[in-house]
Amino acid sequence: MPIEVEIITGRTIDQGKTVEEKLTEEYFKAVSYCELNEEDFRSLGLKEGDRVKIKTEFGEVVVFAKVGSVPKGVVFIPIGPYANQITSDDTDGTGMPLFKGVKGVVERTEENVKSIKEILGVE
Amino acid sequence: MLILKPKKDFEVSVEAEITPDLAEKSEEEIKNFEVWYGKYKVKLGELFEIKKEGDEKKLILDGDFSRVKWIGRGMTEGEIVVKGNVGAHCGAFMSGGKIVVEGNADDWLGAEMSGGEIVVKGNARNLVGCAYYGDLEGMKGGKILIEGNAGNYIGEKMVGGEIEIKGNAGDFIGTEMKNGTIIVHGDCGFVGGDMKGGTIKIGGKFDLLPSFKKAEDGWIGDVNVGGEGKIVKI
Amino acid sequence: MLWIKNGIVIDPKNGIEGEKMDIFVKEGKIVEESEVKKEECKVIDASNKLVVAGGVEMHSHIAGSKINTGRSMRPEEMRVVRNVAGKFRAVVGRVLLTAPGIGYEYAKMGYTTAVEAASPPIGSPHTHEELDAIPILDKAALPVFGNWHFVFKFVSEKDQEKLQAFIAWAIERTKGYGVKIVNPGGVEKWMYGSNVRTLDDEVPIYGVTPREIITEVVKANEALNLPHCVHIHCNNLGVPGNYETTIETMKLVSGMKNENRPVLHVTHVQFNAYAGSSWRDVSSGAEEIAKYVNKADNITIDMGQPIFGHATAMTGDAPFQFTLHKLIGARWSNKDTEIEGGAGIVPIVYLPKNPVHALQWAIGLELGLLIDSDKVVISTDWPNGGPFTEYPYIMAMLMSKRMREKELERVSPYVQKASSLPAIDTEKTLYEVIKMSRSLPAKILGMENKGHLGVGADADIAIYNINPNEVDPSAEYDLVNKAFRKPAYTIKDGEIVVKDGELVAETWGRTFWVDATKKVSMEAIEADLDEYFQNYYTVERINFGVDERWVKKPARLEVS
Amino acid sequence: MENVVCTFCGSVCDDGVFEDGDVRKLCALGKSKFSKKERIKAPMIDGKEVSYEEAIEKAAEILVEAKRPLLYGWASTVNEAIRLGVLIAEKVGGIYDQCASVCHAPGTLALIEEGVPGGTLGSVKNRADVVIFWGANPVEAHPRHPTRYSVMAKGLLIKDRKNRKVVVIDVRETKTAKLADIFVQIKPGYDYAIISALRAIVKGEKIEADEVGGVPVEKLYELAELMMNAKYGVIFYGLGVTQSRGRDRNVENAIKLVQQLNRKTRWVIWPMRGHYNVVGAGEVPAWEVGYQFAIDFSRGYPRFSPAEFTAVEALVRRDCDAALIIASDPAAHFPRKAVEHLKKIPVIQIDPHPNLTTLLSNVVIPSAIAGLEAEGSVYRMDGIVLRVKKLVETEYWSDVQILEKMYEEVVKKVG
Repeated sequence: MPIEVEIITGRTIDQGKTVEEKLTEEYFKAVSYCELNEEDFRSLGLKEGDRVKIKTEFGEVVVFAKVGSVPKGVVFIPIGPYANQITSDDTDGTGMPLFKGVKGVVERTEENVKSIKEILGVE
Repeated sequence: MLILKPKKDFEVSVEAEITPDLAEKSEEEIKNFEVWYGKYKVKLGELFEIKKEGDEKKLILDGDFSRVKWIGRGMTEGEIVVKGNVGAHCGAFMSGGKIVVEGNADDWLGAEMSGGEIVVKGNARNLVGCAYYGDLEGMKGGKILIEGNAGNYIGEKMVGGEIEIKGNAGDFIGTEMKNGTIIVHGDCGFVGGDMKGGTIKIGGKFDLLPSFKKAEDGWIGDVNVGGEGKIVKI
Repeated sequence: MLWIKNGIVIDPKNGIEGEKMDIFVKEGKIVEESEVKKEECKVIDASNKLVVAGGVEMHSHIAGSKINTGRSMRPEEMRVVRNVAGKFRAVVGRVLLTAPGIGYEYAKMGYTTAVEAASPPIGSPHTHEELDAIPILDKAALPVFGNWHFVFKFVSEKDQEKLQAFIAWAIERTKGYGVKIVNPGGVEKWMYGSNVRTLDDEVPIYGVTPREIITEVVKANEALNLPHCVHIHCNNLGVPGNYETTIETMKLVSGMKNENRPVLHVTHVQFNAYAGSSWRDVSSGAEEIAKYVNKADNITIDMGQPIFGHATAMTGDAPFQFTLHKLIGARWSNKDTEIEGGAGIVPIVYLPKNPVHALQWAIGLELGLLIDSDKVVISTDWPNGGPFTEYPYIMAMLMSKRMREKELERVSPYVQKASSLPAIDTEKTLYEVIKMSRSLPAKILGMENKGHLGVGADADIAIYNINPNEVDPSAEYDLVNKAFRKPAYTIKDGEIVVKDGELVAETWGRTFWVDATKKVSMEAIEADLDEYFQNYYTVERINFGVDERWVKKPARLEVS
Repeated sequence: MENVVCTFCGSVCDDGVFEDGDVRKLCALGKSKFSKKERIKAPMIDGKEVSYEEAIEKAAEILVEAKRPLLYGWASTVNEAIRLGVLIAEKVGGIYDQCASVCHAPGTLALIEEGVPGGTLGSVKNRADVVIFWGANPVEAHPRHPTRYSVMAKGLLIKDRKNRKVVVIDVRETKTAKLADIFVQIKPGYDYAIISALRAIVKGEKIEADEVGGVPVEKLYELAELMMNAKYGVIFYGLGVTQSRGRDRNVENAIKLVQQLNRKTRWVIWPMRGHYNVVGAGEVPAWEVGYQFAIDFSRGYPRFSPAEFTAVEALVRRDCDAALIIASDPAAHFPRKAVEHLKKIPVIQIDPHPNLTTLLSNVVIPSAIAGLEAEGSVYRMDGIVLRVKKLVETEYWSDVQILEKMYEEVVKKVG
């Protein structure tokens, strides 16, 4: 059963360390996952290495799922191309997209996590 | 009366500071009226089909004007009817006359307007009736009616006039408002932050700020600025 | 090569008072007639025109973090379009201006040199980057010392040797031109939420007082014999009753003397010339200050004249800026800066009908009128008092009682009782206002080749469409006001940059800086520098300051 | 080489030691910045290797011919390059926008509304007895900030970590929260309401609600008390404040809180700026043309409008028909719809490293790495300028060289 969540994006050390090597496996690993609250993680029937599909009104994306220190109902994704499939492109006139606080749903999926080039649509 | 129709789907937006005054000019003058197409100054006639019917101060904008900005900027009288959507800054600084948008309106609708009337049959986006960056006063007078929904930041720093939204509005309604009235028939987010005066009437759900005090018929605030603004449920 | 023919020259430094003469220019300098080949000269016919040196702005906020934050926080200021991009840069700004705009607008008024009046030392690379973006003008910057912990330390230790070495080090490192002091001790007290109120209030930790800071720093400045004297923004700025503090500050240097220039320049005195005990009973203290300055032989001031309309207060006097923010409820920026000082920014509007604003306006003019013209410089303390582009208005006002009478009609009647302006009959002469805008500021700054037209001077020249032997500024004030706004020519380093009030060429001036390091032993302060940088700074000592090669056109003045 | 200036985050630490291609004393992010990585090999037009001159001429042609070119990025290069970028944007009648528009530009909008009562990092290190991180996670974004400037930093009045209270306010328990004395977890989207409540308490008003934004009111009273009792406090705010509901209004409200607090004691507020020179990307255009970001030159003079001239808006609205991207990677960091338009228009990229934008670019111009292969001035997050150094030789042209040449080509074409 999909659960309703609020999605926040942010920096991580691993994302930062690899940000100038975006075409590497290390960068892919650093940005293609999300963190869920342990309770949400269990209720989706997930185990380490499983994938989830996150959907918002702006798009959808498949990423790996991990348990993280986020409250129930909140999903964290490192900033990057995966996060940007589902963040809001509406700036409400400020110029700043809503990178944190977009509402969406998360569900377990068997679909694969796309490569960065696939995400970008250049391959 | 002047009827304008876009000749094509514009590659980038057009800035056309046209008001009903244009309808009084000769066809030649109208055709040669300068507008901005990206960085190029072009003649109105290059981008729009132009049809003039008499001298009435009225513009009919027939088609999709969602990529045409600054329509009705500073207009003082007459009427503009937009048959489709309209771009940003429509009716900004207007002091009189009427604009009817049959479709949707973009950001900065009626910004800093001081008089006249704007009716949007569809939705409006953000910053309706607001103050431009750095200015101390937003909408000063006149009326804006939005029959659909509106976006965020509505009536910021408003000092007069009325904004009525039949549907829902977004977040931050009437922030730093000093006077005037905002009516939201549907739901909205935060309301009246730092408002000093004026009235905000709300039909649906909204987020009440902790800096408002319960009053008989609603709430009064914002206490942070010693405000006497009213939020009223309708 | 230029041959400026038949102009009517006013050149106070050289005692020339309206003489018809020719001026010759070669390689950016004014030269003897024999130095040029006349047939190769470009001839400028200056018949019936006033020929003077380019204006010298000695106190204006033209570059650095304050002015730039001011721009960022006031987009409504930047919406006024002055020039569309084309041959020259796009320029926007109402009172605040972009960097290209500063160069263009000064030049369009006949000014050719301008000094940034308060540069935070650690912000000096920023100041220089902005100075480098200002076309045409020659420039310099004054680093701020009055709340710098090194100064507190060396003053508290009464160690002149170290203080002198430190000043020389700091000016060299910041590529600065002289010593600025802003509200000494007061900005440090602001770090604890207060301010100093008298010259004897103590600064926390160090126990030093404004009195000691000013006295010791002036002594050090004189011992180093820097080209510019200490340039002070007094304590208690903007406080009714503060004229007494101002006079007390001036007294601190009594008995000190320098052959070439004053020993203390007190800046934007209008803001420090209030009598009374509150804003309700505030009145002018200008007469008292004028009396003192006229008597003293070692002090100069500049006016800090407010101009009605928009302005932006920006000073290193952070506590004052907070007080202003509270007083008028306008937005407020503040910047506490390492262990050096601080700054603040608040937008303001001077309204003629507002009693306090009208009084401020009157006090500025009183100072300009009551003080001898070899002791007072024209300034608005841009953008604090308003636009520098209104200097022609100030000059015309100083020269015409009739113009003042007309202006007095539109301001609050409060000035009638609170200031002496309505009763002042003095009308400065053209010669005097030229002095107050050229030779005097150049002399105070110690810029020998500026502000005059003698042989050897930089060929910075302004030519105006008035004949000083025919015009009557007292009656024809409009004509004078207009003429100074639209020079027939502005010439910078021998190049015509403005013609008929319009920009015709964009050139790049020099940035003057002073090197006094040879006069001191740096060893004296090595350990202190290391200690403070290690413990209290957030940058490495070696990364502090500006290298000469980073500056576009540096001009080093060595003090020996 | 000692006292090397780091070019990763806005902390711009200036105490790195560079030896044999390796850097010491810096954090993991700083180290990664100086490590060897894949480079763009040569200038390219449509995938074909060309000379610098050819690539630059092509780029100039694209910019000059476009109706409204977007010139975006600038946060990871030096001021000298940024200045040229502003001049080019002015000449070609394009849009100048920079990375702040997707990170801290809301702080600039708040600056417009209220000003910013701030201080340098040294003021915090020397004086701050209360440090609040609001929606900021320096442990992961500015790893040495806590030790050099804030949490553990020692200075004039603060001699020990014990002299300082550290508060973290966030929607999740970040790694930074673990350094804090007090962690306040708030409901996403309620920063504004919480700040309003704190302002009211500091002002002496009573809060009628029991909780605000997921925080019990008693806890807010405690927090307000702590703030009022501070001798010198600082709020460092991060993207948690600027990228979530309220954006600039959150910052504006926090600034008003700090104004209020300064009536009782001393407080400052400052953004945790991200890239090492994102501040310069705003300061330089501010002095050149009056604004920090979202600047349009289509009329020959600068105009400022975040709703139209920020990169995301210009792309989402299809309001630019060519783009020059420098020292940033919007293809990786912009919302999908913005990237879609970037894929449709001619793109010129200037960058040392291949990234997602490279994959979309028609003209690719590799550049020297500023701070390693080229020098120049940069602004630390608090506006302090530092000079990044040239440590090694390179064949690559610097951003300044590339843009000087491009400016020359543009002037040739437009006069």
